[in-house]
Amino acid sequence: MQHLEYMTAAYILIWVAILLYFLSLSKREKAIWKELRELRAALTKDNTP
Amino acid sequence: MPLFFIQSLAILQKDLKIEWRTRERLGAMAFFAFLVVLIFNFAFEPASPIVKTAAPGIFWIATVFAGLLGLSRSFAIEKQNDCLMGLRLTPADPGAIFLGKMLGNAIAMLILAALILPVLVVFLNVEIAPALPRLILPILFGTLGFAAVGTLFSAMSLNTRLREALLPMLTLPMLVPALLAAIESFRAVLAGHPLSKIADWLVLGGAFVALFVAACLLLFECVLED
Amino acid sequence: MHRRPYILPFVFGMLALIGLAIAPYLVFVYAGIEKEMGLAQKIFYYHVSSAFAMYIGFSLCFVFSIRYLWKRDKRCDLWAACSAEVGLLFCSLVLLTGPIWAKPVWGAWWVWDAQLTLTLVLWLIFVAYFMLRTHIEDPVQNARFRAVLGIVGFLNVPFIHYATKLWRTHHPEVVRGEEIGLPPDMKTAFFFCVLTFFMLFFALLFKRVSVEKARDELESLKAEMRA
Amino acid sequence: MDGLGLNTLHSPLMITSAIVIRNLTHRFGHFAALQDIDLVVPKGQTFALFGPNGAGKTTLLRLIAALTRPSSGEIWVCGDNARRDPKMIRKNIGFISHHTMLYDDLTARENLAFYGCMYGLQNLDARVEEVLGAVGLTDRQRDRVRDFSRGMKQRLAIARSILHQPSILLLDEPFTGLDTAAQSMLSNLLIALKAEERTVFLVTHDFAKGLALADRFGILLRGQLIREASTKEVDESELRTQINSRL
Repeated sequence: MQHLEYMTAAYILIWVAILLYFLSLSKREKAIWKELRELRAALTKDNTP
Repeated sequence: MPLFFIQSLAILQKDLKIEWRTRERLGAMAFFAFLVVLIFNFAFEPASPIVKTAAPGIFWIATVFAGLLGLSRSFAIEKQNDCLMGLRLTPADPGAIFLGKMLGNAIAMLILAALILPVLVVFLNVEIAPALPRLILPILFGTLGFAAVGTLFSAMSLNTRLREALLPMLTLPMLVPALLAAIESFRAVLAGHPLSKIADWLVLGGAFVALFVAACLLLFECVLED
Repeated sequence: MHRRPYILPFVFGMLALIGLAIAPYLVFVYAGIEKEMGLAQKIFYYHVSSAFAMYIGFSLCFVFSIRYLWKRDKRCDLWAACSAEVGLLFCSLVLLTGPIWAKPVWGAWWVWDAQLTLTLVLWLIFVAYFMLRTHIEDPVQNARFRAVLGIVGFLNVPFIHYATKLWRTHHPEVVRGEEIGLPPDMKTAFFFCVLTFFMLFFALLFKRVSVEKARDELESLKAEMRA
Repeated sequence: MDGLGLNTLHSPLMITSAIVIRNLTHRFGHFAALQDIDLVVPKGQTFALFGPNGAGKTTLLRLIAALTRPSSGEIWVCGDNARRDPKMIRKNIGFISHHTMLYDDLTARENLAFYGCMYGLQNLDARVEEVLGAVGLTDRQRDRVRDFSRGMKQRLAIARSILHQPSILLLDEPFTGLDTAAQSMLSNLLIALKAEERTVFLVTHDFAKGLALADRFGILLRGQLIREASTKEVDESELRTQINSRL
């Protein structure tokens, strides 16, 4: 099994990088949606009374 | 002559006139280039053969970095008193403005190159005289390519924060093909090869100039508008 | 609310997940081990697939940039920036896996072969693209300048490619020609990986776009509240 | 839209109007600098636009000069659409702002000759001579602009703006920073332009000057045109109270 360490390193690197990117996107999206919901709620509260 | 060229020539003439009267840009550029060559000398052992093989690289590094210094000044003239707005208020084609500015920068670079060559001869002990006629084309393509890319990006970085830092960051990666062509053909010519030997590089350099001038003529409108 | 953007990322995401689940089997088990390079050769499947994804990203950026300058539609700019970002991710992966492949095969971490040099220059150009994004305040000017950079940068690709190739001919070229004559088992694995990365690219792109759209909506809502 | 006949170049509105603005909105990102502006300035009239700082006056002026593309809505200047024929509009427009737009290291004459060339003027020398005479700089024409006083620079800037005989003159706060000689010169110029049936669009916060010179006026507040009327209908103090009450 020649060069096993190089192969493992490369594959782990790729998977981790893509996973991290995806997770950071999800995190950002969640934060934005949360803020959007709060803002909308605040807006409707202002308008109703 | 079509109005387009009359207008670019008017801009070129104006830039040269201002440069001649103030002499601030070219002076700073030449001094900076001289310093670069000097510092490179200290980086190598005195009289080592490495210096000779590195000469083309040193020449272009000095030209390009001094050129970047001059480029940021090129549109600074237009920024004073908001002259750029005055230019944009005229019906002149943005491409004509680009061409005039680019030619002005190219001429400044050519003068700079002409000043660096003797410095190279004296400090690096490189024999340039016999290769001089064959050097014209590589230097011309290199400076024109640089001027085209540099003029585009110096107009862009005009309104940005970090102006001085952004200009090289935008320009240098874009310049890679032109610089490779310029350095490699310079090296081959110094080594005594005829122009036919470096035809590939010359074609590349020429095509690069053609592409960027054409692209900038079309795109400069988007850079100027606000 | 648009429905489509929420279905597309899901579909592509699922396809990418399925692909990513099957690909390791094809790469590690099904495809044989190359005699000279050993297991290091297996890096090639994902390395080259990443390169393909990178090119898709940068060409999409090119197309959307042209369309933006043509139509001045803010959405085109959004798509251009997002494709550039995902393209840059895959570009970084190519640059990271390149040395890991080069070290065991050629004995040096970095080889100045044409393809890798081109990728490095492209990486620099698109990093500058994002520098520009953060350093111009006027959003319309920002979009215009980035579009110009996206177009010019992409047009430059053939020149960089040709230049780096010419430059390398001075030295014995490190050919990757072996890739062309792949045995059938490796070919199957390779094409499957390319397809998977294609799906992965679009899944990430759609996700990225939906984030950006939500952010845009948030900004306009905030601006509305301020007014 | 069709009812107004805006789609045909030869409609009466287009022929008699210097500037037509319809449903104009301009945004910077998410911030609306101008909102739903509708405005018609007839040919030969002087129009004064008042408003506090940051109301969008300069933005409107830049949009009329086709320097900026509107986010939505349309602008026609002398029948040319700002989106489609910005070049045609630029030929018809002179612009004076508080920046002189002059090159300090060129002489007065060189500055004008350069701009004349950019406008593609015929008989350039004669025209430059004429304009220099009009602003009283003939004997200083070979001196560099750098050595000029502020007032002389402004006079040269005025010369630059009327060099190509524009049918519309746009002025952005023209009276600020002018010495009295240049101020009266500018006022005389505006009156002379009116006699020549040229249109003047004036942005200023100087109510007295604006009302004295203009036929009609508008008030721009937070990107909206809140009033547009003839100058005969108002006096200065009324305008002042109206703006202050809305702020």
